[in-house]
Amino acid sequence: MLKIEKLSVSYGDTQVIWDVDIEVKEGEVVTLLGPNGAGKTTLMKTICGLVPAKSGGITFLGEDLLKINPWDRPKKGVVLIPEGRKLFGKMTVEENLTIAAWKEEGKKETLEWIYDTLPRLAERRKQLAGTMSGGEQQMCAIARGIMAQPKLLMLDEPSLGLAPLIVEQVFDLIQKLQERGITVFFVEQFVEQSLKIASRGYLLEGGRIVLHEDSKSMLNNDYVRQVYLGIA
Amino acid sequence: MGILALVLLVVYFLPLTVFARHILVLTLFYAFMGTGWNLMCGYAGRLSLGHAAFVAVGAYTSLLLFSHFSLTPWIGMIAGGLVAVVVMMLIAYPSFRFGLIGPYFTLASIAVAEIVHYLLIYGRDLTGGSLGMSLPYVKETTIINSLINLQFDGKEPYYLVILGFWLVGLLVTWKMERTRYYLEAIREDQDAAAALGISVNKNLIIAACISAFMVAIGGTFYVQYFRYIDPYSIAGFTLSLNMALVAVIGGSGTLFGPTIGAFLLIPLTEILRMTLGAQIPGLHLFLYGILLVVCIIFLPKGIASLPGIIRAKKAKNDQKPENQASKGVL
Amino acid sequence: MLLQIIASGLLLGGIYALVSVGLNLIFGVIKIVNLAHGDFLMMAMYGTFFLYTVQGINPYVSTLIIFPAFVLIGVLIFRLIIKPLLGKAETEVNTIIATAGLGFVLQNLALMLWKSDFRAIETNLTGKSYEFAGIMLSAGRTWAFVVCVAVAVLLYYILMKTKVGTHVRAVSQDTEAATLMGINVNKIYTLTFAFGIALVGLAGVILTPTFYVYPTVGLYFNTMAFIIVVLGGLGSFTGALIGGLIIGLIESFAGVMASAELAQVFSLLIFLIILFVRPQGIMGKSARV
Amino acid sequence: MKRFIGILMLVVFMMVAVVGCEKQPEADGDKAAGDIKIHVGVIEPVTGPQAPLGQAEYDGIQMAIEMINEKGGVMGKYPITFDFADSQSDPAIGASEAERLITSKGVPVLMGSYSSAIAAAISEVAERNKVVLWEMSGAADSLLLKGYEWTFRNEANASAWGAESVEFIMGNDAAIQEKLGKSAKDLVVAIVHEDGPYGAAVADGNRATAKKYNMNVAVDEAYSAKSVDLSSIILKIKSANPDVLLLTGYVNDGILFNRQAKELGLTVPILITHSGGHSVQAFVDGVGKDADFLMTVDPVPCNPNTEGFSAEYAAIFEEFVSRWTDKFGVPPYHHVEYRQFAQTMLFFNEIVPAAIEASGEFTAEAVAEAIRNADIPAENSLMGHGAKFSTPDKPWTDPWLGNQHTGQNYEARAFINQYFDGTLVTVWPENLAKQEAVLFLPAEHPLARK
Amino acid sequence: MAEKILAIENICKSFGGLLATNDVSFNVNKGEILGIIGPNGAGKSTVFNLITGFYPIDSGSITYKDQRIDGLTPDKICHLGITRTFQVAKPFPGLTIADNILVACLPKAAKVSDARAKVDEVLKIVSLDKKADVLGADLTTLERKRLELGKALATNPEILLLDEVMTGLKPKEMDDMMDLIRELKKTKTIVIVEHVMRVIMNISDRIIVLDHGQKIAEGLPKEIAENNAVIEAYLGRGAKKDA
Repeated sequence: MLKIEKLSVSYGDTQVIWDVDIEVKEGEVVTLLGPNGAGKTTLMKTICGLVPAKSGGITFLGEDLLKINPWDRPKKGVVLIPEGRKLFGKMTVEENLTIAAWKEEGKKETLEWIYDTLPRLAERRKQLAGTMSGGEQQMCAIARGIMAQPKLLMLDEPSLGLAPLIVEQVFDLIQKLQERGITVFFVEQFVEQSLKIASRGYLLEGGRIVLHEDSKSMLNNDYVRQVYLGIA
Repeated sequence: MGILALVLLVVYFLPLTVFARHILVLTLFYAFMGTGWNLMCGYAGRLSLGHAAFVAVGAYTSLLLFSHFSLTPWIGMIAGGLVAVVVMMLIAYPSFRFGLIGPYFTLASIAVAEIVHYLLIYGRDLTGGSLGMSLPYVKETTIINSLINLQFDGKEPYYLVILGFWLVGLLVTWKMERTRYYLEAIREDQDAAAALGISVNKNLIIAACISAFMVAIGGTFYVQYFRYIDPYSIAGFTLSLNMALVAVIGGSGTLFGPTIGAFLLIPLTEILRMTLGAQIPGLHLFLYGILLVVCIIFLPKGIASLPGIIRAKKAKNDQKPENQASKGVL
Repeated sequence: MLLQIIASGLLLGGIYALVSVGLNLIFGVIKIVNLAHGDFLMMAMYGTFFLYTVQGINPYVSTLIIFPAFVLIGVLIFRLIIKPLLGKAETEVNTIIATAGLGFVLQNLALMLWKSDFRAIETNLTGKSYEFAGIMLSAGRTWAFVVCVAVAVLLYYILMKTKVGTHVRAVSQDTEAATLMGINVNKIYTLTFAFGIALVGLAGVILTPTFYVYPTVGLYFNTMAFIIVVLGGLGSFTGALIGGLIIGLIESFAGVMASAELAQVFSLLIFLIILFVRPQGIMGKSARV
Repeated sequence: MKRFIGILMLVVFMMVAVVGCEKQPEADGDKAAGDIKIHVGVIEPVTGPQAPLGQAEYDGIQMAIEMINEKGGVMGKYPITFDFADSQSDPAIGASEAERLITSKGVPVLMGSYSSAIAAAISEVAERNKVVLWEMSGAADSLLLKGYEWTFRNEANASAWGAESVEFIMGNDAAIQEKLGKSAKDLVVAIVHEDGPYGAAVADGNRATAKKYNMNVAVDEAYSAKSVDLSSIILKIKSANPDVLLLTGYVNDGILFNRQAKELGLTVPILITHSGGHSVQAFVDGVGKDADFLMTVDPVPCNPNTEGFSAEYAAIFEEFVSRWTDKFGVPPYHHVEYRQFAQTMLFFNEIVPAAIEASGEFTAEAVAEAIRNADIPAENSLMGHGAKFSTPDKPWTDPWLGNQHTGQNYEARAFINQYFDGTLVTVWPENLAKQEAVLFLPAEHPLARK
Repeated sequence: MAEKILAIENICKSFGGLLATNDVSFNVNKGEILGIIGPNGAGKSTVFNLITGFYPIDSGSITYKDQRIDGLTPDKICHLGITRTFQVAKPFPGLTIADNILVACLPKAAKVSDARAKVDEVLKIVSLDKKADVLGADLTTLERKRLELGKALATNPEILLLDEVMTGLKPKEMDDMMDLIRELKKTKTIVIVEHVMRVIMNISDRIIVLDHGQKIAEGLPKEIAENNAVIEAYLGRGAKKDA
């Protein structure tokens, strides 16, 4: 579904992504792991067009994504829920949700599904998004992404800054997405939990993919265990 | 800087027409004013479009002192500078205290200049209102008296005076190396600067006050040179804008940026007006406007950034076999 | 007398508000200071003037021509001048300088095209007024006031209730998130700028019957428009309206009670005080930029 | 850094090359009579806020020079050439341009310069360079109170205009008694003026003269001509309910005042405006029929009875009117263009010939001397008054403010013109009057008191 | 008992209705490395902001060497000898790396030339010497972290408050960094907020655990690792923080 080949990205003269190859197949949940500063967010942004690629290619369903305007990519089915949520704080929850719904078809049904799944949001539909708690905001941000009816939903650190209970809810929600037929590609800090819901994982370090295995082997990988799980 | 001063001294001895000298004086005047403006607005990034307020305060103070008490402008300009500093404190302190930045600061500065402008008109008993004031013309026989009164018959002495001011202005800016670094840091990230032990408000206020002091001294020079001031020309938006223009077009936040800007823009405006002003009214300003827009679009960091751009281009070109000439750009 | 002062102040405020609505939109969404604002006003006034004197088109009707024309001009200016400057460290300063340059261009273009003469038109509203319980309401200004309120209401509706409006608000809050939601930020910017310019055009049209036009007439509205925008709060149209009315009242009262010369000093001082204590403006919700 | 300095040096030399190459002006030395070259500098604001009237002034000057040159030039044999400079409505630029005209074009005479502020700046330059400034429109008194030797003004100073209007009212005591039932000196007067140098000076004349007659000045207010709203001032006038409104402003505020006064229902029996704003074509265009019956005090009789001029000047006047009408489509019965034309004519037809006859050359000194010695009868000036100039040795003390003026034509006076059917006609004084003044605004005027 | 250099007593801070720091007290002893841990949003960075004067405290007191420093501005606190780094690195984007460091050296240098002389040394410590002429804006996140540390070191503080300096480092780099911090410990007191458990457990002399703005535990690393409250609140959620 999403195929990244030999992708390199730089900021100014500084290259941050080096020849990255990633593939996400339809219906999969894939996680991208790596320390801060490894280039995970940059990679996500490049897929969405917020950061231009230097070389290499990104295809989505056979289409060259790099040739599509950033703002048209959601319409192709590629949606990113950015790090730090980036809700429109001065708009109501419902406005935040509907703004992403570029397609009339299925809009109502999706909204209903969201309100069913996340009753908190239904309660707060008229509240300004900026006044909600962090967890509610994150839910709203994910819901906003869902409203775009994506084929591939990407999440950049959805659990960042959330209370543990909420983090679990977030992971629950991600699993529900899979049930809805949405392919998920996400960046996380919680390695163990992430690998539990993902089928495969990529490990990005210093802008390069250093490891790519299915979740189980990754969880058992010595290097991962030592560095990221703190298990010596 | 030494070479530069030397060149300009040599220019002094060239057989120039009076008008060419006049343009040189104006150019140096704006180079000086731009340098003063640059300290606060370039280095510290607080864009003021109301600096004319301080020019006016300086000019009127020294002129009033001279015409009422025959106080030499040399002392008058210090007095004017101090009054300007007081006015600046009135606006700068609350601005920095309340963290006014970006367009808000710019708008506040415009408002201050407008207030000064209106008050100068309103206080017509003291300031002559919108008619302005003339410098009492003292015909002097000795050089010493001319110097004391800062009034000369030819352009040459003014040229030397403003050359001196400009050099001092540059020197002050140059000597304030530490403060300059602080200001740049504050411009780039106020919190990070504070965390490193840089007092944000103190440095901003120092910069603002020196900036106001410098342009106020420029105001005194303006009085002595034009011998006439009125609120429209000395507290008006045009003067404020011109100070900003020379600095920004030249490269704000750099030592020589305002000077470069002044040396490009001032002769250009004069030449445009001289050649086109009498032909089709408005054409010269029309072209000037277009030039500003084009300049900003293609050189957003000012002319001072040109060497860097050329170097970067050259570095890229050097990798390729053909080597482009970079001299044609200016 | 007191009521008359209030009425005059409010009508003046209406004009100020009308002139500043377009600026508010541009300043609020794109966050640039358009120093050529008043000059666009001037261009629109010239347009109205010539449509009236040459083609005999009633100024209020010429809105139908000026408004779309200014949308086009806005698009053009945005593409040519504003867009290349956006998204850089120097954007703020450079847009100010560039629009100042644009101001020179427009003023002197008008001068070259139409000479420097004062031009004013007389319509059936010029110099007329409606009397209401002994209070005289200037006809032209009353209509300007009505238009201003209508524009504010309409804009509020567009921004709050329509899809485009929501997109505009989204872009004004977070351009990156807006892009991720499939909003073409560039398009919204172009639209906002064009619409903002067109609103200035509208203000020019409405002002022409009660005013006069010459190449630098816009200068006098510029500062006032900025004051009102900041006073009312960025992106808040009710704020712009209220800001305009407040300034109108201040000037009206200061003019009668103190001196007409000091009226502007008063409004400038109020502006500074508001800027210091409540930078988000009277109605604005966002804090400092 | 070195590169910067290099660039800077390059720019400096580029500039020097462009500007410095201009030739130094040739000194106008002693020359044979045939070699006399009459070359002057003209400074007017043709861009910026003052451009509207500045351009009209420039047109008036050009037409006078054109007419003289068609007849072979000054004295029929010395054609006039001039260099024009745009002051951009900015005194500092005016001064800068004056400097350029003097030093690089070598002009011994400057003419202009529209506003009093610009005139003040230019007069400084003229004084320093010992060049004549023939000031034709900067009317503020203060311009000539500094004891300058080289600035001359032929027309009446602004306070004289203000004095004239009050004197005119006093002279109509009988009519006022009849209509308002009180004597002229008991009238309630409102003085309203723009706060620029010219407005303030006119108001000084109004005030001083009204004080002289012990009139009741109920309103004395200044406003900025830039103002976009005059309602507060109109409300102030309205509540004072004056018998006479003495108004001084520019065009834009003049139009605005008229419109807002109508809207706010201001009425006043006698309305006298002081030129600047009200005596220009743009004002008539702006207010249309409302201009009718407005009286304006001008330094020239705008549309006089030509019997007051000598035959030669009557003919020049007729030619001017027809030429102007042909060229611009409207007659030049407004003070701006007429004033410039008349004074340019006076300068080249009376002053310059006298200078050439006396000294055989066209130099600043010769011209200044000719001006100081001038005694031109009223009939030889289209200004409607004669010309004798005060000097630093013999200053003229004006009778209403008591200031000492140097370089002022103390024969000068102001005139009252009145609009009839959209055209200004001279109504005062009697020898130049074409029509009788209508003192009270007639009922059909929107501002008339019913 | 070691000499107490910084005493935080009962500090509270709320934003709007949210209590970010609730009655937190702890001491910092001279020459130690004090680790502060806690889940995201526990108030760790807020504590740093309060100590360094970026936010005024609502109540309580902060005492540094017998001097009350609450209420002082950040720059004054820095001058007294307490320097912090920011969790989200704050380089001066328009300045080169060398100038970034220079700016940091300046406030405590007598002459600009002194500060300049110190730049290279600091650059080497944080291994940015090859990037001296690069603009702050053009750094990768990792380099920004290093620059952040470099700037803090340049102010030559007595107490160094490090906010997640390890994040983004590879194991080898982490070891280097730990060595560096241990080296620094010889002359400075260090308070470190960190996510990487391996690091914090290894390096800290003492550890404080914050949760929801409250201090829930304090003790030696070993004690913390065994503390039930901590395990429940922080470690015991099945997943440990990666970095």
